Amino acid sequence: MNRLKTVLFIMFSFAAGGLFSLAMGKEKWSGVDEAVLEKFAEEAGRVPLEPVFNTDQGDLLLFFFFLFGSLAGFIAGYLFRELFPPKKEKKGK
Amino acid sequence: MNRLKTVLFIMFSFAAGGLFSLAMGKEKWSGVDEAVLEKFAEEAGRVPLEPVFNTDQGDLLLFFFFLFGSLAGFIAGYLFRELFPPKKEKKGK
Amino acid sequence: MEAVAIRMNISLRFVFAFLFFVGAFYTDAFAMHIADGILPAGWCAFWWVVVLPFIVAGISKIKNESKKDKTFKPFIGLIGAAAFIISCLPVPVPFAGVTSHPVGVGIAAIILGPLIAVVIASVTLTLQALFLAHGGLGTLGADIFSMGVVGGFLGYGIFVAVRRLGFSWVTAAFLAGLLSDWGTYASTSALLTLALHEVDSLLPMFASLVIAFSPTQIPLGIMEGFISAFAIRFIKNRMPEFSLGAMKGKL
Amino acid sequence: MEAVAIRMNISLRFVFAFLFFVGAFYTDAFAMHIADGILPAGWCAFWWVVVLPFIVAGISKIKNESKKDKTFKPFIGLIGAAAFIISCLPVPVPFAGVTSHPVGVGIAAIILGPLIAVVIASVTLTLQALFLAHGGLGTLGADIFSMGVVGGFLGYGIFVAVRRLGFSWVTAAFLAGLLSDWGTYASTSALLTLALHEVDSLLPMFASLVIAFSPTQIPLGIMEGFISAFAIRFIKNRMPEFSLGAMKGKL
Repeated sequence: MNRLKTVLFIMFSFAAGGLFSLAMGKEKWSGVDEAVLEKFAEEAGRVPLEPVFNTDQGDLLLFFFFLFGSLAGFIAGYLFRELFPPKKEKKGK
Repeated sequence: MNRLKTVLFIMFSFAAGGLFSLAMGKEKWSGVDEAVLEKFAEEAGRVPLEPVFNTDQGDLLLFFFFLFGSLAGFIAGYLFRELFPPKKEKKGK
Repeated sequence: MEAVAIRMNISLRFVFAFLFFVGAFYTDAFAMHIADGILPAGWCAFWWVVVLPFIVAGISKIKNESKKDKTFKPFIGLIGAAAFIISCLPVPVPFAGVTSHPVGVGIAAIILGPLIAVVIASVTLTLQALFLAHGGLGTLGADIFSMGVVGGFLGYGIFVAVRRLGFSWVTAAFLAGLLSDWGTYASTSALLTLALHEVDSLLPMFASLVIAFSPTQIPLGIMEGFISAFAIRFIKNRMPEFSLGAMKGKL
Repeated sequence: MEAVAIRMNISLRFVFAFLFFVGAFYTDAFAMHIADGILPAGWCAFWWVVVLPFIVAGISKIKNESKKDKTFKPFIGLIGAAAFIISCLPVPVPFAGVTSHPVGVGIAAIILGPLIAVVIASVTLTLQALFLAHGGLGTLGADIFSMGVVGGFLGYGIFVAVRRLGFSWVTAAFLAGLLSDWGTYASTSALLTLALHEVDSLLPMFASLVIAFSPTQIPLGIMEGFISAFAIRFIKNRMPEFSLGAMKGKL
C-alpha cells in the first residue's frame, strides 16, 4: 500500500513537472542549458553562438550521446572488472 | 595529400547530406523511422500513435539514450574483460 | 597501377554519391522500427503469432546450452549488449542526410545461433519501443520478425553456406553481416507492402520501398559487414577453440 | 512512531514540491555549461588563465603518481569514465519539468585528488563542447573553473574536513558529493553575475540565479551525495587497502 503510494507520488511528480513546464510555455523536459541560458543571456544583451560542430540537428545528438555513452560505459565496465574481479571463493561454491 | 582528399571528401559528403535534406524540406539528419514512416503511413491512411511512454520530449530522449548506452557499454566492457583477459605474456615483457 | 586504383576509387565514390542522391530524392528512407498505429490490428496479431514460437524456442535453447558451456552466458551478455548498441545507434549517413540504424543481429546469429539471435532482437526491440521512442508494442511482433527471424536466420544461413562453399571466415562473416542488414530492411518493406498496399500495386510499392531505403542501407549494410568480419576474426584469433552458433564443429 | 515518520515524510515531500514550484516559477533553471557567445571575450580569457595552472599541475600529478602505483591508471580511467557518464546525463527532475546535469566531480576528487579531478573535468567538458552541443570552447575555461576547480576542491576539502571532525566515510562522501554539485552551480551563477550584471544589481542577480537553479540542483545534489557515499562504501568494502586522493593515510 505504501509502496503503491510512493509509485503514484513519483509518477505524479514527473507528470506535474512535464505539465508545469508546458504551462510555463517551455518545451517539456527541455535542457536547462539551452532554453534558459539563452533567455537570460538575451536579457543581458548576449547572444549564444552555435557550437563549433553543431551536433544538435535531428537525431545527430542522439547518435553522439549514445556513442559516447556506450564507449564510456565500455571503458568503465572493462576497468571495473579489472580492478574489482569477482571473489573466487563465492564462485567456487 | 591523398589523406587530405579523403578527409575533405568525407566532410563534403556529410555537408552535402545535411544541406540536401534541408533542401528537401526535411529536418537535417532526421531519423528515418519517424519523419518518414509517418508520411508514408498517412498516404495509406494510417496514423502512427504516440509511444506508450513518450520519451521523445525535450532532452528526455537524450537521457534514455545515454543511460541505456552507458549501461549496455558497461555490461559489454565487463564481460569482454572476463571473456578476453589481456595476454599475460605480452604484459610481462 | 596506383593511378588506376585511385581513379576507380574516385568513380566508385561518385557511383555511391549518385545512388544516395537518387535514393534520397525518390523518397525518404525507411527503417525497421514500425510505430504503433501503422499496421492494422490483424497484421500486428499475425506477426506476434508467427514470432512467438521462435522466442519460446530461443529461450529454451538458452536454458539448455548454458548448462553445457560455462562461457555461454557471458557470451550471450556480451553479444546481446553489443547487438543492442549497434541497433540503437542512429548513424548519420553521408549524402542521404538522414540517420538510420544498423541491425547487429547477423553477428549475434553467427556467434550464438539464429534462435538466440531472435531472443536478443526481441529484448532489444522491446527496450527500444518502451524507452527509446523507436517502434511500438503492437507492432513489436512485426519488428521482431524482420530483425530477429529474417535478419537472424539469413545471417546464420549465409554464413554457413559461404563457409561450406569453402570461403574464409572473414568473407562469410562479411556477407552474413551485409545480408542480414539488407534482409531486415527488405522484410520491413515487404511487411509494410502486404499490410498497406492498394490492391493493384503490390510489386511497385515494394520496389519503391527497396529503392527508398537503399541510400542509407547500402552503406550501413557494408559497415555491418565489416563489423561482423572484424568481430569473427577477433574471436578466431583470441579464442581459437571457440565453438558456438555457426562456428560449431567443422565449419 | 511509524505514523509520525510517514507524516514527516509527506510534509518533507510537500516542502520539496513547494520549493520546485516556486523555483520553476521564479525563473528557469541554470546549468554549468555556458555556451559560446554568452561571456564577453575578456572574461573567457580570464578564466582560461585561471584554470590553466590547475590543468598543468593535474597532468604532471598523473604522470608522477602512475609511476608509483600500478592501479592508479586504471582507476583514473574508471573514475574518469564514471564522472563523464554522470555529468553527461540530462536527468529529468520531477516537478521542475526540465532536465539538468549532475557534476560527478566530487567523487573523482575524493578518489583521485582535486588536481586530477580538474583534468577529468577538463576532458569531459571538452568532449561535451565539441560533440554533445553542451558548452563552448571559449567558455571552456569558465566551465572548467566551476566544475573542475570549485567542484573538485570543494568536494575534496569537505571530505577531508568532515573525516577530521570524526564522521564516517559515508557521511563525508555524501556531503562532498552534495556540496561539490551545489558549489559548481553556485560558481556558475557567480561567473555569470560577475560578467553580466548591471552595475547596481550584483547581489540580487546572484540570489535570483541561486533560487533559479535550486529546483533542479537540490534533488540532483542529494542524488550525487548518495552516489558518492555508495561509491566510497563500495571501495572501502572491496578494497580496504585503497589509499589514493582524499582516502590516503589516516583519513
